[in-house]
Amino acid sequence: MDKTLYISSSPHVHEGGTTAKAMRDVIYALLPCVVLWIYSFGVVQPFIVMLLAIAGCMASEAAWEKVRGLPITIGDGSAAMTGILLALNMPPNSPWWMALLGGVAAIVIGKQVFGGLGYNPFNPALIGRTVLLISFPVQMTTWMMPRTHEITSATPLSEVKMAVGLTGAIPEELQAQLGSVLFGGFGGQLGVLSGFALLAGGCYLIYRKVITWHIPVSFIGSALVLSTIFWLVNSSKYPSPVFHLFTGGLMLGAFFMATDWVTTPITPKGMLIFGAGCGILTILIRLFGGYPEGVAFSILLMNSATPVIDRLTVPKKFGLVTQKG
Amino acid sequence: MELKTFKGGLHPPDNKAWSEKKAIEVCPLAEGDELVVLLSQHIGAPAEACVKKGDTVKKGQLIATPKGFVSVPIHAPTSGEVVAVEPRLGTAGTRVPAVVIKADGQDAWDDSLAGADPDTLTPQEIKDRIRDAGIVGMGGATFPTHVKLSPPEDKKIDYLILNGVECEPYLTADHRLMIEEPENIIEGILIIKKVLGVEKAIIGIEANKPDAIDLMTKACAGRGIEVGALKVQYPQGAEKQLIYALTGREVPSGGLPMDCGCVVQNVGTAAAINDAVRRGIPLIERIATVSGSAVAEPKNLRIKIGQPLSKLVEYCGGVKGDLGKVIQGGPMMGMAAVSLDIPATRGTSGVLLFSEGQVLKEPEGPCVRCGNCVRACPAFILPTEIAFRTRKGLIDEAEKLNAMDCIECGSCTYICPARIPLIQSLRQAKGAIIAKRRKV
Amino acid sequence: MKEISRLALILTLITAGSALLLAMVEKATREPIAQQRRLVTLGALKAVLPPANNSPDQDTVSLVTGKDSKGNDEQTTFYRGRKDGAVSGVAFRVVAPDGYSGSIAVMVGIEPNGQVSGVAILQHAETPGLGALIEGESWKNQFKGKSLDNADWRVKKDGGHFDQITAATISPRAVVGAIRKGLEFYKANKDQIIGG
Amino acid sequence: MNPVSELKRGIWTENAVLKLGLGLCPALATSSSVENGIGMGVAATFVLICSNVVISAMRKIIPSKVRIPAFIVIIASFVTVVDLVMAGFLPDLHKALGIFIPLIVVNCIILGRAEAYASKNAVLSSAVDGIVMGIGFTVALVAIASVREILGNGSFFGINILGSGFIPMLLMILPPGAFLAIAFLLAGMNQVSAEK
Repeated sequence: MDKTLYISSSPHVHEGGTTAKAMRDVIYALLPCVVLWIYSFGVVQPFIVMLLAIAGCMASEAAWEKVRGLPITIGDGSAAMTGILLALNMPPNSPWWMALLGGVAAIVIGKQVFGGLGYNPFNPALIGRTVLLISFPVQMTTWMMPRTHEITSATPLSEVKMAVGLTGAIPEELQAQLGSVLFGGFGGQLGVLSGFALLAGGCYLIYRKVITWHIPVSFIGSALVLSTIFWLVNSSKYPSPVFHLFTGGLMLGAFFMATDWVTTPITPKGMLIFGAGCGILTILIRLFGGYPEGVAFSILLMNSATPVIDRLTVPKKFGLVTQKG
Repeated sequence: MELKTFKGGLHPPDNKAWSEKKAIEVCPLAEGDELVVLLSQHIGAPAEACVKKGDTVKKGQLIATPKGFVSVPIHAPTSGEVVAVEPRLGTAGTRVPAVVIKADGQDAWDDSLAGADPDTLTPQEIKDRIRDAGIVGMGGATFPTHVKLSPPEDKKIDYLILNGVECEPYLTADHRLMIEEPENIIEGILIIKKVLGVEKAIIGIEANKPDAIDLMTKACAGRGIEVGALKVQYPQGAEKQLIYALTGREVPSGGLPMDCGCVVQNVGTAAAINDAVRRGIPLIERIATVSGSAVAEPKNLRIKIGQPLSKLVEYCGGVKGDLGKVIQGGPMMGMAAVSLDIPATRGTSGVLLFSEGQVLKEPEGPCVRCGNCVRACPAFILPTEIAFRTRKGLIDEAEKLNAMDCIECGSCTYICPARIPLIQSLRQAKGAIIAKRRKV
Repeated sequence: MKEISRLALILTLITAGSALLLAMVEKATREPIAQQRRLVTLGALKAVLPPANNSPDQDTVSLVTGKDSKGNDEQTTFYRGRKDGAVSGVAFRVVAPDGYSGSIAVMVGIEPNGQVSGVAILQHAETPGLGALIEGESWKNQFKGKSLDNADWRVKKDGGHFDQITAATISPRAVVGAIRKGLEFYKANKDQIIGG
Repeated sequence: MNPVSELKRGIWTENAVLKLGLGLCPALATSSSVENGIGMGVAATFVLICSNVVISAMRKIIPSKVRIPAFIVIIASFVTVVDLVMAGFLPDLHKALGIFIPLIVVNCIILGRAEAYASKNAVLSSAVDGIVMGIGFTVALVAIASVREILGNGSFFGINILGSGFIPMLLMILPPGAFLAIAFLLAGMNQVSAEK
């Protein structure tokens, strides 16, 4: 035989998936929400923010890898995905340079300093957001109303926090107004519409087997249960579970950020613990913490607990179950 | 009917349609063809040649004797002249001892072979016949069958499990055997039942072979053999997973099937046992599927042990297109062959010819901790964590993470989006752990 | 034994040498340090009090203004600024315990009629660039001329009269609250403070 | 002894903070502005030179069994001198550096040089070592502080250099910014050294 054959260890077939394909799926899943977000907040400015966040991520990843003499990996789409998630976590009316800087911070501080994709302990997009939030609190809390595009710093969560902090209860006019949150009647909020866009995206990812149901279900479920308990105890002080679910970044966090492969547990049981931790921390931070919104912090906190969770949830190996039959 | 299955695993496209409707054909042997019979075709000590160059042998004549308990004899697959007793190229690409026979075209049987009625034999006599016929596990693992049929006195065997799962993609040899020779299999099963003294026997067949399920169910009716339909899921045919699916029992970690009262035999092995006991025919032939995108006409063949793979392929119309890889066995667990010139062995359940385009060349990326391997692993271990530690040389930690429980099914590597050859690291870890245990 | 004595002796000598050096330096810096401390207080007093021609830090009265966590009395020193003998203003230190990161110490100057004459931030650990903006001149100046009667002592976000700082409402809220409490104490104890 | 190569040793090849990883605590804490950085650097340098000289001079007298307590006493004395002098004459800087002046006592650079160099070398070379190491420490502090002050406050040495339109990146003058600045300087320095 003249022909040289390939020799390799089994298996000789592959399911066909690649990391890049999965990243692309995540980006597709985010598209409905991205389009809705750009359209609702005035097209031009949010579009620029989105574009520059992505550009910041991709450019800094390429530049870092070039300097370090590593293979350039921006083709795998993970940097672009980080950029999109970062933009969705910023006010759509952010200044352009903030989007760019956030992208750089997300990739450099959140990912590359740890060794690049697969080695970062924290979700890069949330690191980018946190850097921006600490650095530019004024700009990061100046939101825009959907459709009317009126500039405000009042997100529904901060309104509630403020009112409860001052008077110990949610005033009635605010209580009534909170209903409109579902239709995007508040700063930075798209309400139910984006909730469904994210839900659809999340379902697509589960269908494509990019993510499993464990984290979203336990995240949303635990947030729902905990907020319902508080609401039943004192509905004048604690807002309703529906309000919690459709405000802030809960849906985005549950489907797209708490499900980040790299920074979350690998065992199904660990995923359930992770999601539940995120949900509980989110509600606790929202109700009792210093910040009005807790999704980002709860995910980052649970990210840091991931190695411990993984260690504690090593599955019971086959052959240890007591005999039956 | 609810299909039984195990936990974990995955479902690769089975690609069986290419050959599952093809009746078994005999791969012809012409005068002058050389058969290279390797002396190490089974797990355990290699056999020792008992013929020399220039000897004339008859079909079925003993040409190599076993060395030790876990070893089997080897027989001449046809009549002819021994032209060489020397190392020849084996599957792994290394030269291994072999007896080369030049066929005389007569295919004349050795006269001394004689069948017997199993009813008149004691279990020990049956076992001796099985060993003397050189029967090994026909699923591909080639473990000497008489060893498996000799559980220690204190192990009570409740179930005989027959493996007709054939969960490997492409392969249809067992499927065809079940359809074409159900009686041969069933009689073999009855013999094994007698040897082991068990009441219950179950044949496990995957649901993608409905014709085989139907046929076997009908044929087994009233003969003390059940047929269990199984969900199509890889690795359904792995011993431990098959036992779990059919009986709900788990083989204890580090133990053997007999530790939970089961013995597993391949359906092909059952047929071979029947041939050996009833007719005195040693293991010199087997059924193999020749398939894959780079073969002209996929077929199921009855081949002689020692025929070069090239002959098999030639009979199937030769290579089609751009050949990239040759696999002996299935695509999930089979071995890549260095060339088509190597001989078929007792473990050759299939010969798969992959085109250049089917060869996996995607470079390895960093682990992104997606957890796919964890969910796919039927042994419930953490492949990526073990592989990571093995690569860092942390063998003790790999051992603590149950690396030894890996059954090397390849599911983790099949599903890994980062294309990390996890199973190689797992094999490395197992090797290192065994070496370490020996040292202690 | 001999070895230990030797070690002890040498260490003693080194320590004695150090003590001597420190004694000398302490003597030399005692006066400048006291001077500096006084200057700090004086500077703050000067910034918050209406024009005065006495030395306010010499003209003080101490009153019990509350209890600390152990139940002991807490004393506050009131500095009186005089213009030609008459009290032109009183300054004292108020502490806002509810700053964003720890307590904020504020020097408040009050004219006899209860109007604020000036505010100085003595000590704080607020976030630089955010809460720390309470040190800004324009922010501090908004209190001038305000009294309990002519202003609602809350930040605007809470419905009052005073500017908060965007994204850092906590620090201004704390300072405004502390000044209000100071004003209330002054109002209640005005006679003692000015007269005593 | 070549002064240029000695200087290079202190600033680059054996830079206490960025190469040896010593004195990280003060480097993180007092580098929020260039002014503070220089103040800390100079204070530490002064202590370093004095303690190096004294320890070197007494190296034959101090028994090795009690050398650490002896070194600490000597270092602590000089730190107290710096503390008092600064309180008396540079009150603003003293206030800004706060607790970190007394903490110079446990700055590993100083004890490290006493142990590794001054106790084994002559007075003159110990003095030079103190000078170059102190300069290296100061340079490192200024480098870290420059990054932090420019990005975090838009100013350099207290002078606004980036214009009023610049929105400072608060993170950089907060503690995490110190870690980031020091980490990237350290990494950059290693990268440059590795390329050479």
